[in-house]
Amino acid sequence: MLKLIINDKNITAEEGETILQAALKNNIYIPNLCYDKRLRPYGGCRLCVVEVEGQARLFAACSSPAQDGMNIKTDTPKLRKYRQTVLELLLIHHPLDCPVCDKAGECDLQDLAYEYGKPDSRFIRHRKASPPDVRGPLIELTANRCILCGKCVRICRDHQGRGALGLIGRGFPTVVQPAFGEILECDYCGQCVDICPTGAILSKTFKFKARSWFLEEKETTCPFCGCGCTLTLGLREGNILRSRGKEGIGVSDGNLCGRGRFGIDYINSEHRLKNPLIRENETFREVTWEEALSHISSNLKETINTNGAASVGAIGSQRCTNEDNYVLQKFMRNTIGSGSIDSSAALGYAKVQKAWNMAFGRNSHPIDLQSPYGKEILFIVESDISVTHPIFGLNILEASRGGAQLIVADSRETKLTRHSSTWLPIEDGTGVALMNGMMKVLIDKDLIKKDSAAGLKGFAELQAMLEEYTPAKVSQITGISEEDITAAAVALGTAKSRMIALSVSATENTKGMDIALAAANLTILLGEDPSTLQIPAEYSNTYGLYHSGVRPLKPEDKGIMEILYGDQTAFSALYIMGEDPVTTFPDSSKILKRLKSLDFLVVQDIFMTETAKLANVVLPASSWGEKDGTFTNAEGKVQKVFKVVDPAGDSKPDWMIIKNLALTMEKELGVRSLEDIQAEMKESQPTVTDEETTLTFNPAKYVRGEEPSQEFPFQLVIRDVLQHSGVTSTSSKSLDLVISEALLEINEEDAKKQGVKDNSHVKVTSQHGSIFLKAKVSEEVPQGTVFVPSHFPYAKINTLTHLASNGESPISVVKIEATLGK
Amino acid sequence: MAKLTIDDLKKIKEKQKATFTLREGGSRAKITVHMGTCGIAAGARTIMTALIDEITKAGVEDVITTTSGCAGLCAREPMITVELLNKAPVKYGDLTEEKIREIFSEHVLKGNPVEKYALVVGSETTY
Amino acid sequence: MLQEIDRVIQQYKGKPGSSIPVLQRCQEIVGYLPPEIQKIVARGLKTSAAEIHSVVSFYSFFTMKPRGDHNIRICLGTACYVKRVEEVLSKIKDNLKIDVGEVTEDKKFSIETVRCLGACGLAPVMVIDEETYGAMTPKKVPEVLAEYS
Amino acid sequence: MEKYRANLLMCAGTGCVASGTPKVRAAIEEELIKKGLENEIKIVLTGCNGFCAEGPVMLVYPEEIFYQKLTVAEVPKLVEEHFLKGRPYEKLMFKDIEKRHAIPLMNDIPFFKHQVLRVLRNKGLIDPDSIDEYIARDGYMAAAKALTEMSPEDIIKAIKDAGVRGRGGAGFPTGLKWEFASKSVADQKYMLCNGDEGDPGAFMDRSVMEADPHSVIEGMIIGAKAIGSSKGVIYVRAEYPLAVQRLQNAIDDCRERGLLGNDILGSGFSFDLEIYLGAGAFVCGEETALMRSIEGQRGMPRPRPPFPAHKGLWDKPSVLNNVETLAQIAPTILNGPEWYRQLGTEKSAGSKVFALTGDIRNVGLVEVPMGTPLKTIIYDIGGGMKNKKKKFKSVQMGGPSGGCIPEELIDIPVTYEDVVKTGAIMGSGGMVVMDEDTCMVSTAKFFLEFTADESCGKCTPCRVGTRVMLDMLTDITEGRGREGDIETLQDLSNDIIATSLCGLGQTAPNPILSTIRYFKDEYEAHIHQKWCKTGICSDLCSFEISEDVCTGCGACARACPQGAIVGEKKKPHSIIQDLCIQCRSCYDRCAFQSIKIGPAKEKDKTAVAVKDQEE
Repeated sequence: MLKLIINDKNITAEEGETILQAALKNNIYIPNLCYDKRLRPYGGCRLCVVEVEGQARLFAACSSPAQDGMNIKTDTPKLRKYRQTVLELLLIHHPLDCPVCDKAGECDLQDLAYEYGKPDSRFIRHRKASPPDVRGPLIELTANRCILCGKCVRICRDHQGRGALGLIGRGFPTVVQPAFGEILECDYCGQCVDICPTGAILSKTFKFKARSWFLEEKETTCPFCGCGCTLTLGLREGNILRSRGKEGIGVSDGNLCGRGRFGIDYINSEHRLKNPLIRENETFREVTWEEALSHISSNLKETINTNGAASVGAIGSQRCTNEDNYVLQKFMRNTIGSGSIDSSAALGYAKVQKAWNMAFGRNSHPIDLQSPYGKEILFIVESDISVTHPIFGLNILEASRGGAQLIVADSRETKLTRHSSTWLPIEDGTGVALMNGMMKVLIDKDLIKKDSAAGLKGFAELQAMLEEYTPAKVSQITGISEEDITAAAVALGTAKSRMIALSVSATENTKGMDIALAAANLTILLGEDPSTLQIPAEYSNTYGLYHSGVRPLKPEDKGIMEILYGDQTAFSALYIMGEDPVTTFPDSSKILKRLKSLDFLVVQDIFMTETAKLANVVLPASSWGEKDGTFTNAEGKVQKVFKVVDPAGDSKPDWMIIKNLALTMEKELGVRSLEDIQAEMKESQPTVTDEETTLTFNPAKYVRGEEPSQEFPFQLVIRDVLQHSGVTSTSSKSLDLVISEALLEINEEDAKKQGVKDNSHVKVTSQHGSIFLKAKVSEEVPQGTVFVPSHFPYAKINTLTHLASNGESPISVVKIEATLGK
Repeated sequence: MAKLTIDDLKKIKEKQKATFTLREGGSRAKITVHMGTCGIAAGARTIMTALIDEITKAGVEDVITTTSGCAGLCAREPMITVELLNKAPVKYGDLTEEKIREIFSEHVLKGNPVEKYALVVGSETTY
Repeated sequence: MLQEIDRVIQQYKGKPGSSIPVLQRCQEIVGYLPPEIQKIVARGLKTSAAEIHSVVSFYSFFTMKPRGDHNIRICLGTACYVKRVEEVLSKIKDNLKIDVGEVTEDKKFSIETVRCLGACGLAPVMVIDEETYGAMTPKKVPEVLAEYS
Repeated sequence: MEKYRANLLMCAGTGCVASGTPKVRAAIEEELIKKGLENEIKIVLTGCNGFCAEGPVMLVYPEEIFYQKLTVAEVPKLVEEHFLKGRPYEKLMFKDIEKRHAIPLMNDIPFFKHQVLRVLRNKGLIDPDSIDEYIARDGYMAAAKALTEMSPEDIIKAIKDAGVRGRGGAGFPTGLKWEFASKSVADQKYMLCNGDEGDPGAFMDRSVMEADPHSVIEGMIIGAKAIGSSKGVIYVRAEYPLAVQRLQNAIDDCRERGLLGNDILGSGFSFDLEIYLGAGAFVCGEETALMRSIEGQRGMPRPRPPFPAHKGLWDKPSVLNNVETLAQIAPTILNGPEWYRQLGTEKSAGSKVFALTGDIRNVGLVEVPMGTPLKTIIYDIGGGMKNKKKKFKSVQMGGPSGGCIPEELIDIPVTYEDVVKTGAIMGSGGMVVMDEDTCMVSTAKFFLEFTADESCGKCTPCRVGTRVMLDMLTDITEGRGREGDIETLQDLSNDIIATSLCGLGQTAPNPILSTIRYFKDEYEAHIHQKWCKTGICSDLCSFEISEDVCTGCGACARACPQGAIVGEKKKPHSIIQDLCIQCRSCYDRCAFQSIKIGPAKEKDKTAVAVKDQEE
């Protein structure tokens, strides 16, 4: 601990902290324009200069380390004069267009000019010749307002790992631009918008919407992925006008991805459901809530009477709040009397949960977003975490910049592979084989924690199973050389600390639970505890959904396999809340058939989804921003969401609809308010923090999915797209500007062979059906594999996929045909 | 090539000594061959060649050879002047290849002027 | 040409800090660094095009414009300045009817200015291709240029 | 080995090569063969001799005769006279202008006489491409000593005791720099050499790298041992192709001989180095910027701390030394600190190489003991003004970071301390001599043009400040100067110095401050009277012929491109002011100094336009 004096105030600082950091921590403001705690000190703006007693030269507070005994003055007449000069120089070419600049009112440059500036300048007419502004969707850069602090360039390159912007030129004529002044093509995370200290970089969606001083800011939790970032929403007259990150708040600590920053406008979509609808023949009729609920009530009652309560099933939602999900399952179990409730998590996260339970004997598995830090080695298996969990991805990148070795096994080039120390470009879906091979190497080289591992249940079986996973064989399966497999294993084995991470998506293509088991085996073999393995829950409330009881709990409860894919028509009625199985679940033709065969289908959602179109009754739910409640992020952290705007139309929070429905069905749930629900949930859910750990090895064999054949020569892999999360984001007008349709990514060589041109349409056919997509020729994807996202309802990607009887969704093989014309 | 040792460095330095005696000075003996038109006509070139040959053979490093114009005694060409350090220069005339080899071994190497061929002791500088 | 560039990239791939040598070699091969080449380099070195462009635009050695068959470099160092290299420069500009950084219409000549060439003893100095011309005067300009046409 | 009776050391430095060394060499070779002398006389190409303005130059051993301004045409005569007949050829010798006689011996030429050669010990004496010749001159003996007999502490102590200071500019004690890096603990450290000589008007580093590349490498090996580094980089300007070639050749030879690589000289110490080409950015002379450049980034400086000795190249402890500094290391190690201190002053020990350029007679490279009076360098070595009729006005030292030293301070001894007191800096040692025809405002503007252009753009004061000052100076030189400009310039200069990130910005205003300090009257004349008395600022002057001096020779009229000078033969001429474009041709041409420069005059500008149209 260092002791120093700033402005006659005694303060303490940590070793390694800069003067500026120490000052800010003690609420002493030192002017700065190029500092951001996420970035390496830059020392460019020179506003943070301070005087240190006994030193003739000035110290730049942002880059000078605090030293014991320093006596610092941050605001003396001399410093004021220097700052005045620096600002005078900056303002020579910064246009004084504050009246039409959205930044005004929260602009660092404006504030400093106000504080230090003099009304007149000694220098005249030395304005920079107007360089061209930067064009691109969502983000706009007005070059003349730029003061070249370089924050945007640095956050994009050094923090986001993207490098879409560069300082182009040298000296005074330098400008910030994408390469060659072309259209900005980037992650569209918008971090540059938040970090810009002037109005140079602005969000286009917010442009000319409101003066900052009229904005009311409210914090809430992001509705997209499992990171659970805190959004600071800017509101005016009941509308969300923007979303930004704020340093020091929430798990994201100021960081946001493009979804959280731009994607939340989906709640303003014109496709929002505003009134309850009842199907009449082929059309829907708008009805009152009373009519809708009594219609549902009588139909459900009739189904129960005719086919029994067990013939009613329900699907909950990873995007609805804990309260919504809790009430839904309570409604099913109490009011209907059926435990057959499940969710899409069954196809992903639930499998991880199960594997977790088998390997570690624990029921809950929170991750830690901070886990990459301080680790010597980070091993990522078949997971594009920067896309699925952007903020977790940022931490991985930052840890690797901090010296951690990053080994990424992935079939295609991703941001993580680009920043990795080792990229193992494996055949898609062979992660289990790779890890088995690595385990064999570890055992053979005696790099495992023998004393702890050998005594564990399943060790002998594991060892026996691994016999066949020689580097030679694994090399054949994965396409990675024996040396690389061995080297990766040895690196992992000899490291002092490690993190192994995968995303839930890795479990969705064939590997299912096995990849989680393999990763768990590897973890245990290395003598690590469960926290080494990080598999984050997918969506904003996947974790909470699982723990609020939306899954089969008793043996007689049916799960998603029976509800949607089962061959016997055991179900006559379904209640679907906030889910669109037709679009997002594999093998959509099967699902369509099932849903059409039902006697009664209720869909409660915020949009008229593909699934809702098949419903007998469609109920308009309030979106995430229109209701109070809680989400539980992947870390198991329960975070509040708030009603920040009025509900669309006559929509209501999901929990309230169900509560009302129970009321209509004359079987009250016993909860009248959110507080009631929360209190009850607290009581019913035991705290899971101090669970015992029981380690077990569960040998997981590599199972090949469908083999490409002459007829279907390509593997089809479903991947997430950075700008989207599930289907809700596809209703965001903003994100639509970046990516508005499902693109089939295909390798250059393959494209050439198939006669496919970039941006042309192709027909994709599997054994299950065919669809038309636009092709994107990419150098990032390997030969023999094509990639598609499942987010876009119109693309009907799941026409091509199927689900195996064990609940795994094997890799599909497809053929690609170029279509004539465009 | 093999890696050098410190001894090798010293050997290289020794080997190069002659060249640098030439460039840096520090010579013990200086032999001036008078190469005026007359000298050349009388065979000064042969003398020069023989001289260089002798120096090379003897492996001495502190003897330098230079030329000068006509010494004024054209009748006695070819002529040379031998100057040993701190000694008066000695001029030899009517030289032949045999004579120059003898002068080299006796005077230059051993320090005993060969009086039978000597013309003068003491002379003007080369320029 | 692209193969050659690819060879250069392969040679330096994975070696940290190789963007400048790679770009130097590419410029030798192509003569200048158009965006397409920079994009190839960026991909090859696992960095972004903006990063490569920002490096290219920082160093005066790199050029994104094609040069003439003969590139004239005028030294603007102090010694040359004191000896009025400006006059030589303006004479060359007049003669070729182009400005610094431009190429003559017949693509024969281009003019660049450079900071000190370190040949101050010969000031004012200019270099055409690899040939150095010292003690230049406006008068000598036409005859020197004539050597190249 | 073959024996030669004579060695011809021809300078193959950039300057002499440009002046024709290759052609002359070919001619001499041909001529020697013709005369049958090819086995007796050896031609050696050396690095820069230093006397660049007289090139191509050649030194003939053993007689030590210095020939200059060689031409192909003179070669047959030279060979015949000197090499065949032994009569040194006076026509090509250096002539003493005063006495009008030739000076045959190099060391009798004043330019060389006052010099002491330490850094330049091998200049013009060895073939830079021959490692054997370097070894013959005690080469690598210091490295041998350092690697086998000395501990890192011993080496550092020797360098500290000697008082070696960095010759790149600021004069930071080299031993101290090494000590810091030596004490840093890391798995890798870097020994770097700064060959990105950037100061316009300085070329000593180029010369050393060209003439004696091994001296730099040897210095780096010793430094590497001192700090515990196994990897080195020499960062050289791409504009120095010859230096790069010679260094590369030297490195290859060293590797082949085991002087670089593993287990050097059997000492167990390993070190290797590579050359990295700069890509043309002056700011890369700044150490943190240079390191960024090696990392493949824009060469933008980083704030210090952390200092490179702790976090330098690739965030590893690194030492960056300038070429000239490194070239002094070997003899200092070999001969000891006392030897080093024999020259120079207490605080500025040793010798320093200066590049003498500008309006001076003997342009070239000189090495003198520290503390030598400026006057000795300019007059005794430099031979005074090139144009004897012109008066000395000022000498610019330290390049764009330095300042102009006026005539009244010409007696100062050249040491770090004394130069700084004048407002200039030692810098890398460029000395640009300016005579009375130099406009000091324009000179300041020239340097600002340079720094504004070379500013990396990272920090505000340098990026915008240099531009603003340049604009102001441009205004002043073009007649738009305003009351208060001088004060604003001074004020702004001080703010920029105080707040800039790196040395470039912190020193960029020096040329302005020093010219204002010594030549304020010129600024005032420019601003208030719109008068540039040197006639350099063409908008701020007018030319007139003093009738009482003019002889009517007509030279000016012939020189005038505008035909603005009229007059009868043998009678005083006069200038038609409306036509005059202030090109200064008449002034330069007049042998009688009859042209006077006065303040700008109001004139009918259409006259010139009309005239232009007529043509």
